[in-house]
Amino acid sequence: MEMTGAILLLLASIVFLVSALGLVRMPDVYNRIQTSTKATTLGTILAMAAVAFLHPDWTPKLALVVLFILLTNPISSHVVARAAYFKRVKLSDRTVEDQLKDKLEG
Amino acid sequence: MNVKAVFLTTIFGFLLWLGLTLQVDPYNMAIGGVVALLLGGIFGAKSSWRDLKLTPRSILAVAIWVVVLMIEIVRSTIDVMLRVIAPRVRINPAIVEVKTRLKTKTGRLALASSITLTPGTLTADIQDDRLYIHWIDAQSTDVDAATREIVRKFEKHLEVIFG
Amino acid sequence: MADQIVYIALLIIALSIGISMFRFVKGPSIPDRVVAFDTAGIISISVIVVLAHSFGRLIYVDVALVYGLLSFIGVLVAARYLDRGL
Amino acid sequence: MEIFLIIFAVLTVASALIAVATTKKAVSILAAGVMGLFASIVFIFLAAPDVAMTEAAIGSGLTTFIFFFALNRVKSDRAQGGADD
Repeated sequence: MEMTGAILLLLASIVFLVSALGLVRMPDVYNRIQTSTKATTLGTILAMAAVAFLHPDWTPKLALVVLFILLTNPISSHVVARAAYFKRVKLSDRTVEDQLKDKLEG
Repeated sequence: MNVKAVFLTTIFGFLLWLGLTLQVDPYNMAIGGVVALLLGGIFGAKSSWRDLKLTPRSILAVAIWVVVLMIEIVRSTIDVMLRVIAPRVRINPAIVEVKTRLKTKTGRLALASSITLTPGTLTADIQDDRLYIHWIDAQSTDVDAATREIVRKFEKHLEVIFG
Repeated sequence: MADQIVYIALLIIALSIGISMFRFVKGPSIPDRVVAFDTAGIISISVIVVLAHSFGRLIYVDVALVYGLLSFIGVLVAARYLDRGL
Repeated sequence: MEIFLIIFAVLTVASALIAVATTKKAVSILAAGVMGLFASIVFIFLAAPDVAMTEAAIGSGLTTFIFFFALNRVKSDRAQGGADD
């Protein structure tokens, strides 16, 4: 029981580490948002599951934390992406196509 | 119509109260129930819950949607992690346009949030029934093909839930 | 054994907060910094919950709940300011 | 566990220094928010959950909101242009 929780926590920490690395390595804001949101969501779920294994009587409150993360995390990344786009932060050179620009100008 | 929204708001508030206090004695539950009923009566009728359908089929669809979402979160995170770790970052980003058949605001919000949590896609803007999606590895920039690829797997469940 | 693994995991999580702070310092644009702020906040929630486990007190999880909701509001306000003003 | 207290204390001081040293106002406000975040973790290490909760609510949530609100007002009074820095 304890070992399961500890190993889940180690997995969560690796997911967090990769999300932070993605924040540094990606070329533009939009790709950074991609890596950070997805990885932190799964990382938080894994960490809460780990602590729920370590303390089974805390499970309802940890489930509430997961619920809040699932509700707020996509919205905050959506809002930041929108703000970045309308502030005209440049897309990286490797971007293939931008249909939103065509829509706004055309 | 309104009774359903009030009922769902009350139930949600009561469960929130139980989760936050973690005590199951009658006194605590009575307080939580009264406050939840009061708040549900005042705010429930105009809340987003009224977009939800309450039939056996839609409850089943909620369960399926949650399972699909969980699988997609795990898949997307592993996919994105592999892209980050690769020696030269493997990306092919594009902003593509997709269409949705959902009518209600809450349904579109749920769809946009689900898309943001799935493999390499991020909703950047919504204008009426068009969603603009930043796709980390764009396979096709055609509207219909992108819609098939990204939207369909959630939309068919959300359509049952929100109508 | 389990305690040592939790210790190592906490060390890795602290390292990832440090890396995301690097992006906060470097910039270059303000949305970059908002993303770094958001990431650091969400990772901190897990730090707080793991600390609640190692001190063995449930009350610390409440701090994590409050933190999760309020850092979301901070990001929302910052993005709204950038977008079209409050 | 002492090492984590030291790490987060150093991060708190570092983000406070960023808030003071930077020339852009929005970055300064965000750095103050990050400082509130790390300060609340330090308070948890010092076994003060109530102070940590207050610091999270006031230092990171409310202060960010009020500062951005005030900055927006100042900008729109001074010029009708966009908020660039």
